[in-house]
Amino acid sequence: MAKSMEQMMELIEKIPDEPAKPGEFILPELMAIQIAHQVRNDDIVFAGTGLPMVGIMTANFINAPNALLIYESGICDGKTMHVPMSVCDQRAANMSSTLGGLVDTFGYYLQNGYVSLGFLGGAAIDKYGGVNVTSIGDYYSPGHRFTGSGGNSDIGTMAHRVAYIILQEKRRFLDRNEYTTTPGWWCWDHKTGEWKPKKEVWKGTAYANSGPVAVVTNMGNYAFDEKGEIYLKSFHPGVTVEQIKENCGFNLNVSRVEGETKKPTYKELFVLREFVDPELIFLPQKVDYPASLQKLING
Amino acid sequence: MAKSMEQMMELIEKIPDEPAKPGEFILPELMAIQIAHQVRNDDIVFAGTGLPMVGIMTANFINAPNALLIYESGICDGKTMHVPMSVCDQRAANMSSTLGGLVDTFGYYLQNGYVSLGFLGGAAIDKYGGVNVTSIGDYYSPGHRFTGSGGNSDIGTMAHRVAYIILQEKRRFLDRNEYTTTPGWWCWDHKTGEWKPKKEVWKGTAYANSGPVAVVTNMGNYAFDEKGEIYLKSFHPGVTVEQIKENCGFNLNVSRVEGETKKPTYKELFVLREFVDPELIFLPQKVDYPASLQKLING
Amino acid sequence: MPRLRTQTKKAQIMSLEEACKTFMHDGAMVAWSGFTGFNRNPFAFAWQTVRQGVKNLHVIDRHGSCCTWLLNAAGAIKVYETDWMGWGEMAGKLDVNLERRYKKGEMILEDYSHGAMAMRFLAGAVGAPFIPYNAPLGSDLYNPKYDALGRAGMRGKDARIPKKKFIQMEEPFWGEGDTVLLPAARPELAIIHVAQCGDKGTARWRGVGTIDKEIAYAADKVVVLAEEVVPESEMRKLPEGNQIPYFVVDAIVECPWGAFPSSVPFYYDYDAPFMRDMDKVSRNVDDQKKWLDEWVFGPKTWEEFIVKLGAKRLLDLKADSVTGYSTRMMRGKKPAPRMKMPLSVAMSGY
Amino acid sequence: MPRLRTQTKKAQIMSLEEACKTFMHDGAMVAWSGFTGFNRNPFAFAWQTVRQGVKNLHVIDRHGSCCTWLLNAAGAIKVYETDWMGWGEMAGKLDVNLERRYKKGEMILEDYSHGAMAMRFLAGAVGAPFIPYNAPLGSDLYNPKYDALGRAGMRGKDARIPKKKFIQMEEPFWGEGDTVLLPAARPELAIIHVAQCGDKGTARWRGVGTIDKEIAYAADKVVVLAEEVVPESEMRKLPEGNQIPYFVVDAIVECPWGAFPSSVPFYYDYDAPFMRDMDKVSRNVDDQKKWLDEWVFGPKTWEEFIVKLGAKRLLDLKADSVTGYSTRMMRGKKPAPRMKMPLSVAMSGY
Repeated sequence: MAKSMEQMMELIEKIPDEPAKPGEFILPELMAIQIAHQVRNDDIVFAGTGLPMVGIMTANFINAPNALLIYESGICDGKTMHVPMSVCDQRAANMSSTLGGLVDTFGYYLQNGYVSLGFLGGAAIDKYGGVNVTSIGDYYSPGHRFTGSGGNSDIGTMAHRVAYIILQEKRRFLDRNEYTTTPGWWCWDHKTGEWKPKKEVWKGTAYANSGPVAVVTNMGNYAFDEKGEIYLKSFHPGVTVEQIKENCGFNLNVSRVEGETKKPTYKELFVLREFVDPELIFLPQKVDYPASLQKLING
Repeated sequence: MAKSMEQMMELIEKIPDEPAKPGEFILPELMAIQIAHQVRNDDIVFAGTGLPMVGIMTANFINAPNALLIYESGICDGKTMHVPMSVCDQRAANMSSTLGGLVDTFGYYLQNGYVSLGFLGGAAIDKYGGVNVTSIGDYYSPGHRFTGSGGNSDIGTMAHRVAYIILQEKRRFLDRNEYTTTPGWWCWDHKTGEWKPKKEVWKGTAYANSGPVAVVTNMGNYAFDEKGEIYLKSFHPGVTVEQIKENCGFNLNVSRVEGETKKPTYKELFVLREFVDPELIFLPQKVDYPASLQKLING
Repeated sequence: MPRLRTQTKKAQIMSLEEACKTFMHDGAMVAWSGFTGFNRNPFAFAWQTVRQGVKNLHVIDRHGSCCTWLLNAAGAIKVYETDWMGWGEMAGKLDVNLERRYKKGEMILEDYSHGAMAMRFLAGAVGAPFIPYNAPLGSDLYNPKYDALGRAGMRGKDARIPKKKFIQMEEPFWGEGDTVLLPAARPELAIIHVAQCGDKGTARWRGVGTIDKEIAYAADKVVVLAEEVVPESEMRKLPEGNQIPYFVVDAIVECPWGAFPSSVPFYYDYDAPFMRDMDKVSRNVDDQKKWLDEWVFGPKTWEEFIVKLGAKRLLDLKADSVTGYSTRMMRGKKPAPRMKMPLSVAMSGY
Repeated sequence: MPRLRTQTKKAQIMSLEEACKTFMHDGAMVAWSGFTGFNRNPFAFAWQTVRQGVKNLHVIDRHGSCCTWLLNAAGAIKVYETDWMGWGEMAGKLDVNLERRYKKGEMILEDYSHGAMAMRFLAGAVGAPFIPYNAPLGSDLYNPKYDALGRAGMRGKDARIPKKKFIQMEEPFWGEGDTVLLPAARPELAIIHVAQCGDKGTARWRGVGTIDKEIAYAADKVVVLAEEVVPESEMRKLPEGNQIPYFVVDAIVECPWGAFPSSVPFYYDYDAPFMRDMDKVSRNVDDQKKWLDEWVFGPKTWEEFIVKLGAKRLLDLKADSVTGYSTRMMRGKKPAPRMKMPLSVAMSGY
């Protein structure tokens, strides 16, 4: 007979917190767990739908049980049992502290300075962490038109720390975006038409020092240096630095690479698979646990 | 045995709707009922504590049962059983439609244009209906200091129609206030230092044509002419026009007097005494009903 | 928007058809309740709007939804002033019809961000002409070149379209650098789907509010669609639970399952497979035409639409009375597990 | 006020004495919850503040209350930036001590209006530096001569006091004449009395909200006093009923009857005779001293204060569970009648 979720909960502490081997996890799992590692136990996190949401839920279930999760539709600190498919899913509202709306989340929380971490997606990113989720080509007759900002530009500029998850392709990692939805560490000063450090454009506001600190892609993890420029921090298992440079539209700084990205541990994978997305919504692909672990789970 | 309130309710339609005689009512009762007469059945009314509140409750119980009463602390359309002593009294919140706060009442309702009638008090009034509830003498070292605006200046300028209740004395009916808390039909243009019609100072806003339409005092009822100047409309029973002129600090227009103020009817007095303030909070003085009416009430 | 009223509104109870005929018209500037395709979309009203053949709408909103998907599928939107032009996160991020029509030059998109639209509706709701908002300086959202309504020559002509998209100014009270003034949002019509509505108009939902309270106040006219119309006095027993006071409501429509395929918390869940199918048909013109014929022009009434879904689907979607959502419906490849307690609670000791 | 935080606050459960010692200090800029002297005044906290001998407070608020009455009686307020300087409508409109101290030049009054203060706190709460408000143009409230903080040379020196009292400007988006920009209110400390607070800080009240949600967000530090501290998970069963999320709260104080003599709807009613007595003693310096000795410096704890009131008073003030107020207390010269239905309902047929 299958175990109840309560029995599964009791198992968590018995699952080894050791890195899984190649082939024992899929790339989206690794990425979700990279996201989870960005979350601190005392963070107030504002996350978008999809892998960011899956990642912060994983964090909330492992390394950051006290992190406060905000969803833009108005949810404050929901204690989720079933993974939400949207930021307005009633599943995300379960046992929340308060339920409000966008004025609460973007005004009372975000613009008011309470949000310490934002986790977002992006269609393209520039070397200073500026993000484009609007359009490619001429704005008024684009080659590609995306959804537009949503909360990306708000959260991406006013959360204290911001992290992005982006698919790594040459056309998505750019020296300069064609349209900057969410400014990174350098951006346009529209009053003068100049390209300037965010710190100057936002000078005097409370958010001048807020901005991107991490990017997670399907190939590696990134951080930002003192000048606000992105650099490669680690490469995912099976990926080479050379491959990463080939999939980057600008001359990527790889001088600070620390090595291979930490593989997810069995405990992390167990929580992700059994508690975050057991319905196989966001991570529909399935890789078996190693036999010994499966035996432990079966009891 | 005393009748229940439900039995008293059934009596209302039997009480004659005929004017009471002098001596059968007190002046505050007459004034409260003058206030009630300003309320229309389709009004959204924003009223302050004291006689304005008593007056609009009376209206809500007789001539304007569908009028919507707003109290500034956040109460929308309370259905009151016991007279509130304050605009934040839980009694006023009974069976309300929504309960919010000052952002609701002053923003969502008032500045948004929904309030059709405001009923307010005042310490002094000028001939254009400008009201002072702040100070007499030098603002920084006043002879008298009052409570200051509260909601007076907001409601008094943005409600479609505004009515005031004021004690009539020479020093309270002035050609020009020393401090204008709530502008009337003429007011200061602080950009130029000129005294101008409100319609000019407020030109372009939605509220340029909002302002005072009536004043009720202990001596008479007032309205405003085409130029926004106050005039005497009726004198209360037992008061002469000459006495009123003596208690006015400017040359009062009495050319439009229609006659004596309508006396309260027995039905109005019955509702006011038995349903609005049976606890004798605002109208602690008591005058007996005429014997025949008392007999009817006793059943 | 601030407009001095001389009398109280009186909400009328109407049928869906009547309400749509009375309040919706070609060229109307409209906002729709809920959030993305998942929560309290007044889908029945959008459905009726398309059936009535309404065109050239100016949608001003905080999101795309099942409503805008349908309106775009029918080519009913001329101006789309919003911040997120997908419609259901899981069912294809971007609205395919929207992209198709936009690229053909058949519609105007005016981009803002979620926070900006929230602030614009807040300003509209409190009767303020504009509101300052900090983010995001340096974004192309506030690049003077990218003012789509201005470029189309539509500013300053219509009382509902402000003269400028935004104004950047130096913050004058605290020395806090620059800030961006955003004009109030002032729609003509707000369409709001709620859980319960009193027969005088006082309305309530559970779950998130998104910006539905704000749009109800910011709009001139308000149509409330409710799962249940109940005696007004029942709504007055817990006024703290109500979000919309009756005096802003013009029409009340009782419309059970009217937010399908989105959810109404504590009533029913969203139908993810139905939404995935909507997304799928939108990728092929013929499939989409068939879908519209079957689901929009086929049923004679909204009740027929719901009956067509079948009892099994209604059973599966019925919300649990404790959590407000369904654990019986299939959202992914496996059924939802039964849980007594969120893991985060177990880990943090709430 | 917007200030980037790097971590979540963690609300501490404290005694009244501890909370007051930790968060209240000479010269603090403070806002107090409730409305006038009648509703949810954090009176116990004001009482403790006076007992601690705190001075030179800058009160920024939407009203006078039992709290400001007491603070003024003790001469603890230096700057009073508000819109209504009475404290309890029935107990003498103006605060006598306030007038006395003001005329002696012992304090500064900065006048606004209710709507203006509400908007200033709204701006503070959403992190906006200012907000436009229409009323009242032409009032001496916006006469440049009457800027009391400016005249006292206090503007532009303290991070919480804006450089200007207001700015009148031409409305740039719609051609709607002039409007007045008001600076955000940014208190250091908000003291909020609620009905229930979870042991992590999520808080709730019933009845009116006045601007308590806004001051909680606008302030840097928040002390919540509650009739009852309950398990946080209980508060999470109906999140729609909560107004204050736990992450804005710094301290939680369980303090039954802590809002006396004001009311806490559904807990207890206001004590009108007690308030009338406060007003009466304030008219004579000796009487007031006696009153302060008896009620403020006499009891050793707030519990002793409440015990001193006697069981009869507590019984009479206990709120009815349906209406949220008491019909047993004597408010005027006659007792409250028993009623089954409001007359307005009988007349209008709700």
